[in-house]
Amino acid sequence: MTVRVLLFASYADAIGSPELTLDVPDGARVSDVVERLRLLPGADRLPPAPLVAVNAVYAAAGSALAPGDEVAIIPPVAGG
Amino acid sequence: MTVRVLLFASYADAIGSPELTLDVPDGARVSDVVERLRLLPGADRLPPAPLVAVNAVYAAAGSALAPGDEVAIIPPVAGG
Amino acid sequence: MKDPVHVALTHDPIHAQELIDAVASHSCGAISLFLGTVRDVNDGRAVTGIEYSAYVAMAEREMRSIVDEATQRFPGVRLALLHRVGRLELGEVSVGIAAAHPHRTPALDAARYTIEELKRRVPIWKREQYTDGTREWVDPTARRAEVAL
Amino acid sequence: MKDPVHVALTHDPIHAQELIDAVASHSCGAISLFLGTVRDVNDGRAVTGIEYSAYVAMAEREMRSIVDEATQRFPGVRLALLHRVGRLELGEVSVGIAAAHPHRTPALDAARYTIEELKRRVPIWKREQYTDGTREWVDPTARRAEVAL
Repeated sequence: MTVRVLLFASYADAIGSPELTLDVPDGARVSDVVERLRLLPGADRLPPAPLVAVNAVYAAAGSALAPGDEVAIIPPVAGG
Repeated sequence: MTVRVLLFASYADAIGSPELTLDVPDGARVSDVVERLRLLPGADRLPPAPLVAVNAVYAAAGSALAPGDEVAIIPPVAGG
Repeated sequence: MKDPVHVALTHDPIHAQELIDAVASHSCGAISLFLGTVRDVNDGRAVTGIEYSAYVAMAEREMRSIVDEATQRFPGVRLALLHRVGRLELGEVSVGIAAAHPHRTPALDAARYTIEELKRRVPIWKREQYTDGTREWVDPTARRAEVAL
Repeated sequence: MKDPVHVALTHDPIHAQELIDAVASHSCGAISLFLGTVRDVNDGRAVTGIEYSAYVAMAEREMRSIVDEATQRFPGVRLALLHRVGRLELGEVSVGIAAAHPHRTPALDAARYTIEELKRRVPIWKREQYTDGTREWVDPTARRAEVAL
């Protein structure tokens, strides 16, 4: 199945893109997407356990994904 | 000696005047002025121990007064 | 910030932006503003307006003391404090406090400190006017006693 | 108060009076306003401006959640929350919160709750620009770790 990955701020700079489409096995979890991202150049600048949101809601590493999900890797927030 | 007494809000309404001049013995204290006020018509509406300020500073009942002092009887404050 | 202008009693309407401009600074990342306004109901009675009066010299003196104390408690804070006197209609601002600080917590704490101390000790009084035409001086101590029953 | 208008990210300048007007009501006797502004120094470095970006859909969703939570915690509170995105100059308002309530304590508490939660979880990021021409994404967690050493 295909998921859409969003990257922001320092993470987008590290990976070199704000958005990717990834093919992952059916039944893949959030942690599987993060591990796939680690194979990309620049991904060494991601922390060991980045915050993740699925479809705009914070999600645990073990959350199961569905086709077409929007998986956002969330750098430390700095609003205000 | 003479002191100037200021009355505000409900106390001014009770006594019927915002300002009085009182003759008190030399060495009089705040409590002496309050006792003198109690002789006035309407003074039954003053509480047993009203707050008092002397020359615009809160003062204890035992504070000594000097000629010309401004003695203000302060109703419960309600600013804001 | 010119102190005599920004700690004062005033007969004129209080404007939020003027308070903010009085304390804003490029060195400050946070501004906390508090406004007290005339409410349409108090203690269950329908209010049409409030008349504020003060022991002017002492009120301004206490207001300056409070601002000085807040500045000591929250070093680096920039404060403005205005209180209205005279007749106010529903919704009008009776008191305005602005506190600016490099960081948010002291800005928030300083604004809160200032309104709490003002209510505790600044010699200002208010007479509420009610829809039935009567008016009464507000005594917060009497009200607290009733609530305690 | 029209909710979609008053909980939002915006590219436009944030005006204090608009936030106040959005929450003011004759039933409310207290308004607490919080403004975050661009500061000229951060972590000892001279800042010339900040560029804010956000995961827009999620940020607005979290902002609405925070306002809903605050409304539950402080029943009767009326809240407005705006956060700016894009390039901001020194002194400009990055975030504005207004909380109105019949009484002052819930108004003050609700404004504080909202800014604390916003800083904790709303996906907004800022890149500071420094006088030496460099720019850097701000990582509050890294900074906190350094402070803890």
